[in-house]
Amino acid sequence: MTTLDPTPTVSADKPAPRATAMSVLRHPAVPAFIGMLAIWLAIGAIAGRGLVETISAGIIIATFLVIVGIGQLFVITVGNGGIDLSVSYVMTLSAFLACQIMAGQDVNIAAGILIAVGAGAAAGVCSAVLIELIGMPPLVGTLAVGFALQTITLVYSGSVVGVASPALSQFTTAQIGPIPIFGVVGIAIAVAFALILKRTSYGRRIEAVGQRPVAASYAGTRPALIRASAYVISGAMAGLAGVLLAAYSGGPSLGLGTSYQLASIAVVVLGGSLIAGGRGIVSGLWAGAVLLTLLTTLANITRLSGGWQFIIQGALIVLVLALSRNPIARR
Amino acid sequence: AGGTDGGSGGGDAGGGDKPIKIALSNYFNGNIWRKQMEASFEATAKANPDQVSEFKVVNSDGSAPQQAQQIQSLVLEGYDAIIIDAASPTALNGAIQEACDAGVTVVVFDSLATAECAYKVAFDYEAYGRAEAQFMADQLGGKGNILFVRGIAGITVDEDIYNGATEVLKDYPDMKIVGEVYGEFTESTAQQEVAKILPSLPKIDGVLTQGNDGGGTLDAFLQAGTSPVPLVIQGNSGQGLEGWVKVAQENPDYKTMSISSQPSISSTALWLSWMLINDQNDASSLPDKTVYAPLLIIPEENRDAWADALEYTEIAENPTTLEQAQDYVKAAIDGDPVLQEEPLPPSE
Amino acid sequence: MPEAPSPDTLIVQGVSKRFGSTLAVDDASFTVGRGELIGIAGHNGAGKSTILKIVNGTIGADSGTVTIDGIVRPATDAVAHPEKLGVRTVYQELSLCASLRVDETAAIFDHSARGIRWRSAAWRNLRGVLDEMFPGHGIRPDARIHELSIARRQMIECASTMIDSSVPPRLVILDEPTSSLDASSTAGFYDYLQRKAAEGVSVIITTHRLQEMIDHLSRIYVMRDGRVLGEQPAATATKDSIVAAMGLASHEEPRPAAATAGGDLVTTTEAAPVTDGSVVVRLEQESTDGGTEVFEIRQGEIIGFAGLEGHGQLVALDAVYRAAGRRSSGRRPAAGHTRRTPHHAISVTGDAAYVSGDRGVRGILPLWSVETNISFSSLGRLTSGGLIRARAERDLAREWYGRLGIKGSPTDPITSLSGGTQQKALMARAMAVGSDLLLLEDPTRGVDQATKSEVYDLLRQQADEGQTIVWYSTENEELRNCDRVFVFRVGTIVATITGAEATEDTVIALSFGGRDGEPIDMDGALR
Amino acid sequence: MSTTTLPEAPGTTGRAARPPLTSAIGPWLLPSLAALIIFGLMIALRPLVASPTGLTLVLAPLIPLVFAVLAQMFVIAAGDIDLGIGSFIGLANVVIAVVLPANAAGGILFLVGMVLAYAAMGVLIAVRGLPSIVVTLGMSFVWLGVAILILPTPGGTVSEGIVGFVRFNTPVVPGVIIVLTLVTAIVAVFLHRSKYGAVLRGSGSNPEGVRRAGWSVIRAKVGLYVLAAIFGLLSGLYLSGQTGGGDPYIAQSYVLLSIAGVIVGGGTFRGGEVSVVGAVAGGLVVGLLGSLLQFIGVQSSFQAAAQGLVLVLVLVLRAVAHWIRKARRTL
Ligand SMILES: Nc1ncnc2c1ncn2[C@@H]1O[C@H](COP(=O)(O)OP(=O)(O)OP(=O)(O)O)[C@@H](O)[C@H]1O
Ligand SMILES: Nc1ncnc2c1ncn2[C@@H]1O[C@H](COP(=O)(O)OP(=O)(O)OP(=O)(O)O)[C@@H](O)[C@H]1O
Ligand SMILES: [Mg+2]
Ligand SMILES: [Mg+2]
Repeated sequence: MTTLDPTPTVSADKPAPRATAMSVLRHPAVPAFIGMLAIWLAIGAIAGRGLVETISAGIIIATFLVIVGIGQLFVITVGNGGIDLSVSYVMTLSAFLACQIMAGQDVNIAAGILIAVGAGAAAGVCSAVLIELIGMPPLVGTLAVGFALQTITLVYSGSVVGVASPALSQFTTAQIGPIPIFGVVGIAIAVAFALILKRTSYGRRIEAVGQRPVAASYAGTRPALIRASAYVISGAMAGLAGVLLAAYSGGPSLGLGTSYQLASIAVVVLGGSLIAGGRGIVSGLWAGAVLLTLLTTLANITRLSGGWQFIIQGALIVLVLALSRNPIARR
Repeated sequence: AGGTDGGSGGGDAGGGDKPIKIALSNYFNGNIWRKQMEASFEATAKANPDQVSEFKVVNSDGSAPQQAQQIQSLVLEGYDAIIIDAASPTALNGAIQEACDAGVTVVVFDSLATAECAYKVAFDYEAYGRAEAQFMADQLGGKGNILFVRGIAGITVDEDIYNGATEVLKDYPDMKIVGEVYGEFTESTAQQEVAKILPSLPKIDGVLTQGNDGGGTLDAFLQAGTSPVPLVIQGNSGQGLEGWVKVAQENPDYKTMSISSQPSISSTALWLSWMLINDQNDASSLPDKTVYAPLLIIPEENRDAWADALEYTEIAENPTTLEQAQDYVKAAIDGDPVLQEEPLPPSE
Repeated sequence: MPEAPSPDTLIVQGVSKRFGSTLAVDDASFTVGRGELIGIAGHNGAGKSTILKIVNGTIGADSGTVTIDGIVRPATDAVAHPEKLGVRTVYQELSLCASLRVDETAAIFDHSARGIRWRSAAWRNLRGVLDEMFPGHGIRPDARIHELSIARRQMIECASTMIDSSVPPRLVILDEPTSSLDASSTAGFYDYLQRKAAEGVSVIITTHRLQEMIDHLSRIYVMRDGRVLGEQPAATATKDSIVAAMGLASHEEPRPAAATAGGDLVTTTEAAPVTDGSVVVRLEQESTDGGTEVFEIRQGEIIGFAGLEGHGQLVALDAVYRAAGRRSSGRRPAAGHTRRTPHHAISVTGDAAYVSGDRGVRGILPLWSVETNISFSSLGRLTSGGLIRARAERDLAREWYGRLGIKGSPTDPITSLSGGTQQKALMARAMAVGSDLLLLEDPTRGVDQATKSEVYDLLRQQADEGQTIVWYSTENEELRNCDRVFVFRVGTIVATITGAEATEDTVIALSFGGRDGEPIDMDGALR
Repeated sequence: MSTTTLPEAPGTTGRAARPPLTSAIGPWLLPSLAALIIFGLMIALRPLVASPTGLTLVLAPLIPLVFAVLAQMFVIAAGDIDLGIGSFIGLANVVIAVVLPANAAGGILFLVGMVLAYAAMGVLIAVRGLPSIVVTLGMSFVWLGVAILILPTPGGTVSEGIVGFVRFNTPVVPGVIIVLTLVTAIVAVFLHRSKYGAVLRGSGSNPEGVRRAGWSVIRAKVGLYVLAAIFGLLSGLYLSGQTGGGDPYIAQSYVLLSIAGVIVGGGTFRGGEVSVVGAVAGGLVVGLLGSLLQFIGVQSSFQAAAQGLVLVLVLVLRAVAHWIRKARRTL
């Protein structure tokens, strides 16, 4: 997979070397990886133990964020102020739906996952209709869908409660030696979506529409359709994350998705993608998710008070942004 | 602390018996505890048409200013009583004062507001912290490493439980809090936070929790393959009790307890409003205008009964009857409040 | 401030500017006298825009000096507020605020408009200039900028350089100001400039429409590869002499036509198709007598859409694009469907590729390399097993680099190319598709003469290979490269002439003829 | 070359050709109508609302929200979005309740420092071209953290003077109406009728253009952010006076409500396109909606969905109005 170097390096005279050490270092995902490593090592240094287990636990837990984040990344990358505020509500509703279908039985795993992903995709379709057909700003359209989902969840969760299938629960936490299976699956998902974004014609369209929708339209794509598809993907991914998270914690709960609403946006940006759209960096998102996941742990083991934890988290986000280089686009 | 078995302590001390028009203002209904709390209020109100002529539940989606506005709208709607699970100890005081001025009986409960004119139905959250810490100290023989799963930073409940627990731990210098995480009163969040911090902690002997977070915490230890499993105080959720049952099946020596507040406190607040409006039980003479609602403790002997009775996401509670509420009021007036109960689940 | 002793308003001396490995401006010197109109001509990437930005101080150069009204400043210094020195600029890219009203926009430029009635004061000043510069401009003070056509926005920008603000204009810099104005507006604009010049205002203009310079300016500086090669008095200059000075092959007329010499006589207004290929585009419009007129475009033809700016050519061109099928996934498209515009019903058989003229907004994908930009419309062909083959993509870009003579590496970011070269890359993107129809919207806007003739040849070659080309142009002269030209007026086609007949004068004459009195929405005509 | 002038297209020259009505229908009309309709419905359901006491009861809690909406409006006018305004107002509330009573000078200095911090944030966003959504999201954690450090749990006492100022009332016209009208008028005149107001809006719409016309874009950005901060402080002041105490979390819900208010009020995210009257009306709409639903007796679980639905409805209406206007223009 080759990702584009965003800096306008002028090399009209000499042929550009494709991937020199310098251009690798300039890749927008690099700060996230460096940050991730720094925080991981800091935890190890302060605690003085459990270096491998820390990252392995971090990667497992970050995977939920990676999955939601990928959906969010597609929506953000497709531009037009794209942002999906409904993901947290989708996650919670999907968790309830899937667990009801699974009802603690392993035979129902496929059905449960399908219903979760399907429900998420349906929510994405609703957002897409509001945004692309009616022309609502994404921020408002997805929030409206989110409110509706919240109500459905509240009403629906009163009547039925299911439990995740044990096998699926096992799957989210199993390890081979020190290697967490779920974490590896997360990496595989990230690689797959990175390929989709950079190496398929669909992914190119996503980035093109995010850069200049009109230009993309005159180059043979339908921006509205492409944008709509991003919301469907985001919904589906949130649904998937919802059922997996429910499996991880044994069953659904009402607050399950709440913390993912803003975190999913933060990891996209930490990973070097452009919030204005047009450039999505899935590898960076993955590192950003692990970074953010380990960050609270670092704060916790240093026994910082709640106030300081908030301050450091916020300052880190702003700092990463301020230090990262910025090509032309901005919001 | 012992259980109460009803028994009409107060009795009718004069006053009328007119049905009241009552509204519940809740600032947030996005978790299971709050949902059960609303449901308890509605069930009680529906089941007692002689005492409640009209009722309504409003909720403000986590917004304090919106709740203030709702309270003012409820005043305009002419309710006799408004019971409030408050968004903030301070944010609603203006609105509550105006409601009192308009002659409305205001009872705040659970998450309290400090307005002086309002009556309060409170949980003693410091007692919560003291109870779990004392239990843990007794079980561990006053020695061990402790992980504290806290609630949400900057919330009064979190501070109170934490202060109660640390107050007890002061007497046991060998019991050390070696780690703290914020579980946000949510099983899945607690599980993730604990799972992440575990590798960097020394061997943990016990975990203090704050409610609806014990099950996730226990799962985190189980998934990390910790053995033996530390003593995790449970928070009365179906998930937590189920986990406890499972661990105890494998290790009969495993000891813990479960404690949390009861969502049915809303019914206590309803009954207090009724008493205040109908001038019953000397309710208006409550010291500090405060009644204590008991925390619900599930000791080992009640564990299986509760685990059977609860759904996975449910939280243990007993409905509050008028008689019970009258007992609580009497106890508060007598200066001997009932702070904890250890009932069996209600039989249907 | 010293009383300016020199008769020259601007003296540029020994200015150089390097961007990375490119020497954009190389030891350039020139002068502009008081009340003089001069032009700068040069091929794409010659450094015109860059030197103009150095003159007004937007960017600092590496060396040299700039003297304005006798005040010398090192060219290395950037100037925060050139307008305070009386230097006004129209930049190549539009710089108006979309959400503001016209009178508010005027006020932002007009620092003398203050007080309680600042809006009407500013509008009064701007309208004074607008009425003189572009009579019948039809701009209202309460219209929002985003409601206006590009041409009208350009009019406002041009006019705003001439308003009497607190510091009156002394040196006006215009970087391709007329790129979207039609011929008559352009003429009015130059008339105005000449009047202002008589009052002592100096003007520098860059444009690739060389005839404009020759007709209206006093001297023309020619730039090549960052150097100012020399100057030519407009009185003696010809297009050929300028092009020769640019060091480029003399611009040969691709299809010299006998009728062009006389010029003003139109022999027929209903030219017949020149090939007998199958019908690719069918345009229907209501005729004056209430019947239906049908225009057919056949395979292998090059058709020009001409007429005055905003008379429906773009609407029709866009409708042709939308009516055509798309070959997004490599499959051949199904038969197109009929598309309706206010004046036409258009149906197309086959698919189409489109080259837009406004490359900044509707053309390039700025975060990508040239290669990725070129391959974008042809990805279906380059994909196997769902994934794009990197090798095939590179080969495609290389092929078109060769065919269009683009220099540099295909992996360079597209924004590092000069404007004209970007336009070439966009042509490559559209041609690489190999579609049945190629739709061109002013494809040579900002492209130098030499490249233009290459493009003309390439188009002819594509047509000979069976591709059908529809070509909208604001430069009437280049329409001579078409087989037939459809002349639009008030939304409808009023004449079809052969390419040989399509002289400047003929097209203009036809543009003003035809049916009159029908209302037209000029804003709607231009998206 | 021909010198013939362009044929005059009928209806475009001479006097203002557009019917004055269309230009009078600004983006503020729809939200104002919506606010009036909601208010009318409330009065119809509970006539008491129309009394001076009723008006005060219903409108007073909306004043801080309206100020928050105005703060958000300035940021949206700058082409940005502020996800931190809620925490910022919470911090203001905490400072007014805790620092100010203890040390008046220190408290005032602190508040001034907060405004400066906002200005600095604006500079950072403008100079480095950062995405405002993420910067303000990060800063929201910083504001919240500082507030929690000052006041670990809600409490404190707001001074009597402030309480009195906020509860200001007259026997004839409710004080809240006076405040609302006055503030709306002042801000509207400044932003829509003053020259610098036009520069501020222009700088949000096309900063480069405004810079080229000789204005400092950074200064304009700073101006907009300072105005946002000042209105944030005002919102905090009113909240403090109304509640009498401090709470870091008090205004969290204002983030989304204020954005919704601006958008319902006819603003767009394109920068420079906002309406002051619309924003105030939009704030009233999103604020009153809860009360109206409550009067109608919508179940608590359904209130979130109902609010989302009304939001969607307003925007759908706006889209329809937009289409109609556009259709009329092309005739
Ligand atoms: N920021 C930059 N980085 C790298 N190269 C640049 C930069 N700006 C300009 N150049 C190069 O400098 C040369 C001169 O550019 P410039 O835009 O001034 O040319 P121009 O005369 O305006 O050409 P055109 O007619 O195509 O607009 C070009 O080769 C261009 O690629
Ligand atoms: N201040 C600046 N700093 C760095 N590079 C600049 C600056 N201004 C312009 N450039 C570069 O100069 C190059 C030329 O761009 P410019 O807008 O001057 O002309 P152009 O787009 O080539 O014009 P056209 O195609 O219309 O002739 C671009 O690559 C741009 O990035
Ligand atoms: Mg140029
Ligand atoms: Mg250029």
